[in-house]
Amino acid sequence: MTDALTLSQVKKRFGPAEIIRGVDLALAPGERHAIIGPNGAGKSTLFNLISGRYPLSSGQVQLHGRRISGLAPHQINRRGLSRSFQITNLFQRMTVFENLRCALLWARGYGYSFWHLVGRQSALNEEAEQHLEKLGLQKRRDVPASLLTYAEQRTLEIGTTIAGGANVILLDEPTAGMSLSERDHAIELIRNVTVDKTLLIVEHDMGVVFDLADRISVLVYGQIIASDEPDQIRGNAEVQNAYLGT
Amino acid sequence: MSTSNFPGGAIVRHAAVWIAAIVVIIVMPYVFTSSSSVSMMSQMGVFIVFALSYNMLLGEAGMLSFGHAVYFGLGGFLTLHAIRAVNDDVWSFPLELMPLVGGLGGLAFGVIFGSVSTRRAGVTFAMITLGIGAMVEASANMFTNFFGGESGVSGNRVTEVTLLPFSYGPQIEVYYLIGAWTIVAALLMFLLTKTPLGRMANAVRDNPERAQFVGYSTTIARFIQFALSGFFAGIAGGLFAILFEIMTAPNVGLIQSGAVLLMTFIGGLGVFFGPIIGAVLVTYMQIALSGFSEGWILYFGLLFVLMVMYVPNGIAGVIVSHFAPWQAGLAHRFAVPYLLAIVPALLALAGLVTMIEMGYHLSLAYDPSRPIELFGMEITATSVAAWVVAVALFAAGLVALRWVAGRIRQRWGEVNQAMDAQRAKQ
Amino acid sequence: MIESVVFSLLNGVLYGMLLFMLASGLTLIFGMMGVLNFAHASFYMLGAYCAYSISQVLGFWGALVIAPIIVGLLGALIERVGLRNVHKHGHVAELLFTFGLVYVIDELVILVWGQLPVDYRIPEALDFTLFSLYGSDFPAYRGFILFMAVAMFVAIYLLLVRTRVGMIIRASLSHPDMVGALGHNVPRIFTFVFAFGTGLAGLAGVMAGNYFITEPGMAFAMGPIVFVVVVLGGLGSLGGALVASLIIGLVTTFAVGMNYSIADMLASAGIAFGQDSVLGINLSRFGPMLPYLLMVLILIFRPRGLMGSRES
Amino acid sequence: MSEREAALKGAVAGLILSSASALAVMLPTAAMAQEEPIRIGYIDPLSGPFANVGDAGLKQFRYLAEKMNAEGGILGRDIEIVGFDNKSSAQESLQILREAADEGIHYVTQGNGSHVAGALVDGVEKHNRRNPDNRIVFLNYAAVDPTLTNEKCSFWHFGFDANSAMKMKAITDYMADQDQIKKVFLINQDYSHGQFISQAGKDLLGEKRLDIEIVGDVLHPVGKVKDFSPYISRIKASGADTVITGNWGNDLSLLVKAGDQAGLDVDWYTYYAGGLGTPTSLGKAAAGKVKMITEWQENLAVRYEAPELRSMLEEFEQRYSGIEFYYLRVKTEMDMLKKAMEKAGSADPQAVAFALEDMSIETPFGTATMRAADHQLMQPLFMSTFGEDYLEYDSEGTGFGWKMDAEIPADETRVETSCEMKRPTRAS
Repeated sequence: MTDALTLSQVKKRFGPAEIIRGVDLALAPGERHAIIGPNGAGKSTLFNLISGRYPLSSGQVQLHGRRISGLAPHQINRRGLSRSFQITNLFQRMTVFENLRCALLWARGYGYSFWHLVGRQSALNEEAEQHLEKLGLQKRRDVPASLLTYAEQRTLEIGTTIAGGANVILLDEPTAGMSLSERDHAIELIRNVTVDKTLLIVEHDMGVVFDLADRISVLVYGQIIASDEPDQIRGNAEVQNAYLGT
Repeated sequence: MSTSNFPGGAIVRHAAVWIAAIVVIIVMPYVFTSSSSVSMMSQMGVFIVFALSYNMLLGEAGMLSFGHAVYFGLGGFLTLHAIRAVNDDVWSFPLELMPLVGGLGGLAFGVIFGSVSTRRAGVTFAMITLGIGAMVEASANMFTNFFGGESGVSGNRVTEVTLLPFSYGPQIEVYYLIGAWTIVAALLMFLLTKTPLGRMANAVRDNPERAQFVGYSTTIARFIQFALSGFFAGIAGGLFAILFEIMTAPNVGLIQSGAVLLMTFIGGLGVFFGPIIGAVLVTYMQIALSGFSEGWILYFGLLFVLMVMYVPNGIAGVIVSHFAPWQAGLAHRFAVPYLLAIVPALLALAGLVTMIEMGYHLSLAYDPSRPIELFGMEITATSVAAWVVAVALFAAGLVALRWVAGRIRQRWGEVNQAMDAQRAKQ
Repeated sequence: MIESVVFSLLNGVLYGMLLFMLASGLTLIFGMMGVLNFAHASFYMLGAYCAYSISQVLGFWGALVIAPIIVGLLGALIERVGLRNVHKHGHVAELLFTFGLVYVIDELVILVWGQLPVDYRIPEALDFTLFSLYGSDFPAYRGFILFMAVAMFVAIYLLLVRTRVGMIIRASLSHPDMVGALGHNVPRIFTFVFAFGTGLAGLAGVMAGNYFITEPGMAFAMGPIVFVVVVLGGLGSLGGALVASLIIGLVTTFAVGMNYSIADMLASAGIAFGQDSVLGINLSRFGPMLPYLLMVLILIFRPRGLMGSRES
Repeated sequence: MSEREAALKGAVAGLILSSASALAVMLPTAAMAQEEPIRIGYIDPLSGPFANVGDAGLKQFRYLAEKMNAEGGILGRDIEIVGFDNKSSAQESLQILREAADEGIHYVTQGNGSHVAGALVDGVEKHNRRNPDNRIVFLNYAAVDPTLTNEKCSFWHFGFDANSAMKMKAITDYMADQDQIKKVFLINQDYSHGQFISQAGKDLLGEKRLDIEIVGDVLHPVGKVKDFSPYISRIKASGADTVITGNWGNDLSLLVKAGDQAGLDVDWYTYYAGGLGTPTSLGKAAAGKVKMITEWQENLAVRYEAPELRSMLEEFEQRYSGIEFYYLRVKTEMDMLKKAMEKAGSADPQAVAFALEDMSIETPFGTATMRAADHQLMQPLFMSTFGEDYLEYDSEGTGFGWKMDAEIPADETRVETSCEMKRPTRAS
């Protein structure tokens, strides 16, 4: 069985500085994989490389065995990879419902149609309602995204990321800045919506990481120094040294 | 499931608005009967379509264009050439559908120029449209067969090939033709905002990056929106050509492009009826104000600058911001402060207008010492006293206005709190 | 042939340097504030008119010093009262603000100075022939314009490289976010830069107003072309503005001298074709289109301009 | 919250707006006279880049109307000049035409821009056809495109300035007598006016003086050239001793100034060097070198001893410092209109239009006749030179003025017309 997501010798330079220095990574289908590492290790950059936001300097990224590096973000998305952002990234002036519906449009084959009225597409609207329910945002259905609370915005961010039905999901610090109860709620949500999907998550909160992840990779100065199951990582001396301990 | 999800109510409400619009269009010539007002209202119709098409770019998709008149003007030229061809018996096509020629022309040029310009966004896009606009304007002097040189292309709209038994010679018949097209075009553009493309245009405006990560190419979404906008601009141009029976090079030029930007912005971006208000108001001002005052461009510029500073959402934005208090039953609480504001606003305005009018009178007038008639009074621009009074009026008005503005701000705060409290109760 | 080339070269460089005087202020303002100042040419016009009025009292040299300062102060005022308020609504709103400003300034100039050209003259001291070449005279005032433009470039360059303010501005050109983070008063720097930029435009007006004609249409005639220069050179790049100014100056000057059409060239190559079509149009008539064509092409293929460091 | 704050400000500004539009309606409107005056709509740019020219014309019309009213008006009625700002746009002018018709204005006059004049001729034709009970006569005081009295000629249009073809005929006639002219360069604006002069100049010179060599013929974009020195280099390289140009406004001033600065020694034959503001911006650069062909310049009043004109122009200039009495033809237009109305016994547009045909009027410089065939006024033209050596009146306070070189009698300006005039059936 091919891996869901494969990174081979991925490198990224910004001018003279090499931020990602040859990352290899493979995610099996259905795997929940977390990337941890100190600030400035290049975690977000790695996400941006995978999702096509930045071009690679060298190396290759494959999705289900097919090369996606070099494609534009929307092309990568259409192949079944979706991502969230560290800084909330929604359609601010649209309502919650519309954010979700927009996330569904391409996946449901509407393309750039200017002959369908979205209000009349009952299957589409129902699906958006279902997502709304799944996220627990029914009460906030018609509120513009910009007026949501922070936690609600983060929830919606996760919602729009998975709504299109991508089977490889990248979440960039989904629980950052949340209170404890909000965080538990978010973990539960992530667990629910990523059933049968491959998940790659960047997270600072070790609780979240060890709670969610099947496997963990540690990224330090643009290189993965360890990649293993949570328990093994916890005991890895090199990791302790580079990251947890000191 | 909340009620607004049920489309029936919304459709009924919308239909009522559209029917009302149709009634207004039908009735207006019976209210304003002179041929110049009919002509002015016809122009308003043309510019409503044009401004709405511009709003498709700036309002809906966040694309600031300084060259939208290219599609308007080229559409108009093509329409006029088509009308001439019918008059020369080279072609046969009913006059009623002639704006389609302009529309398809606008679409074609929208596809051509859009394919290069929409690859960029933001200020770069704006500069490309400026460049294309300037280029097309400059080329009007070269391709005189098409643009007719500086005297332009003229034609006779009475072609004898029509669907309905009208000649379209009389102004009023053209008015109703334009009215019908305005309704159709406006309705289509309204529906367009409800389509996947329309939604994604908004998405690309709000957050181009996110739009990419839900599977959409921002370039293609912008491009299609741009081309369709060119189509409607072309229709407006076609109507313009039928109305005036003459097209000249400035119709594709930067000044015309600037005018549509002003209209759309003053009316209000992003609210569907905003550009309609803007087109009506600006057309009226352009025609009427220039008859009242030599300084109409200055009033116009000041209005625009003040709007950018204080009312960036345009007139429609102001109206929309009162919807929520209205629905909450709190709108009446603004009555007193708003009424209070009128007095100082009028004072300041009177002072300003007096100063500007006296200034123009001094610098341009036929006889500067002769008094000017203003607000039913005779004012002598050469007298110091008049200037002192004007400046005092203006200053006093401003000071009072600041004070009232504080009151209004305070009242908004109270109303917002009351609305939050209502919401919390639900 | 050689003499016409030499003269075209001289004239092109001169026109280019005049453009640069205008463009430098615009590109500085953009680089620092991200504002494309549509009204830049209007400040240029204000400079010319102020210089005219001042020169009535203090003569040309007084005007040369005072007029740019007045224009700069006016720029500072407009930045403080208007632009700063608009800033929070984003760059498009700022662009629109300056767009509206064009109408206001242009009309105010008419209000104050009237609609006729004013008699703003070249100073007596510079009204002589500098040298003659192939029988054509080269007026001293042109030499003075060239000198001032070069001096201005050097002065701005030194200001940016040698002074503390300049360092901050330069830092802002490349890393706008950092400067605020380092604790500098960004609004005040904005005001200063806007005043400085508009003051430069005013200086260009002082220099060009008497060389050309000081009349209410001079801003509208100059506005779009300055934009072309700045975009072509790369927004925010001073060196780029210099190169682009010279290119535009030379291109427009040389295009004028082209008395052939493409069809003529084909004909001289033995191909008789297209005399009546587009190809038969004299190349010099394409002159006014060329700058815009250049701009559109550069924006499509190299959107950061010739020497710009970042895309707008 | 900033958004709400914006809304507040919005509310305030909205109020200003609404009151602004309310006030706009209350701004001054023309007071109604007890006796219905004869109104003439003046359609020219009163705002924008050409406002100065439009404004000067309006002042002159108003001044002359005032004079006429002081002497009893026409048929006992006052003349009122109603200014309309067409912003140099053909479309605006057509909109104004409708407004004028609504207000019961049956006479319009315009001059700036042949493209506007063309649109107005077309518009008046259509209007009069579609509204036979509300007709309009178009009195053109300055647009000189020959097509207006040839291919496009209309019964409702009357041209009071000698058209471009007539002026070129006069110029070349004069040049033919100047033996020192050997090499001529033509430089013109790249639009129909300039193109016409370039063509007509070459044709007519070729007919009249075979020995004159046309050493250059250049068209440049209108209003776009800031620096004319490249063109000057070309003129210089061609060895020309004479330049013909139909340029106006800045295109003329900049051209001549650039020539002066480069030490170019040629005679300039122009149409519009006397135009508003041009003498000011030309100044010394033009002295002794620039000639123009016109129906009028102020020193003619001295030369032909016309005290009435002298007192008129002096009074006018005293009132408006900065502008001059630029158009004698405006006076001719008003005088002829008066005469035609008195002849017709009414202000009915059609009757007046018929009365104007073949009408003659005496001016201090000779007879002016409105040719019936094409509605083109035939009047004497004058060649004048700008310089320190003028008779009495300098131009725009520059210290330089116009001196007459030659008179071209009305008969010699005659050019055949291709006009096929369609006249309405005359009501008996």
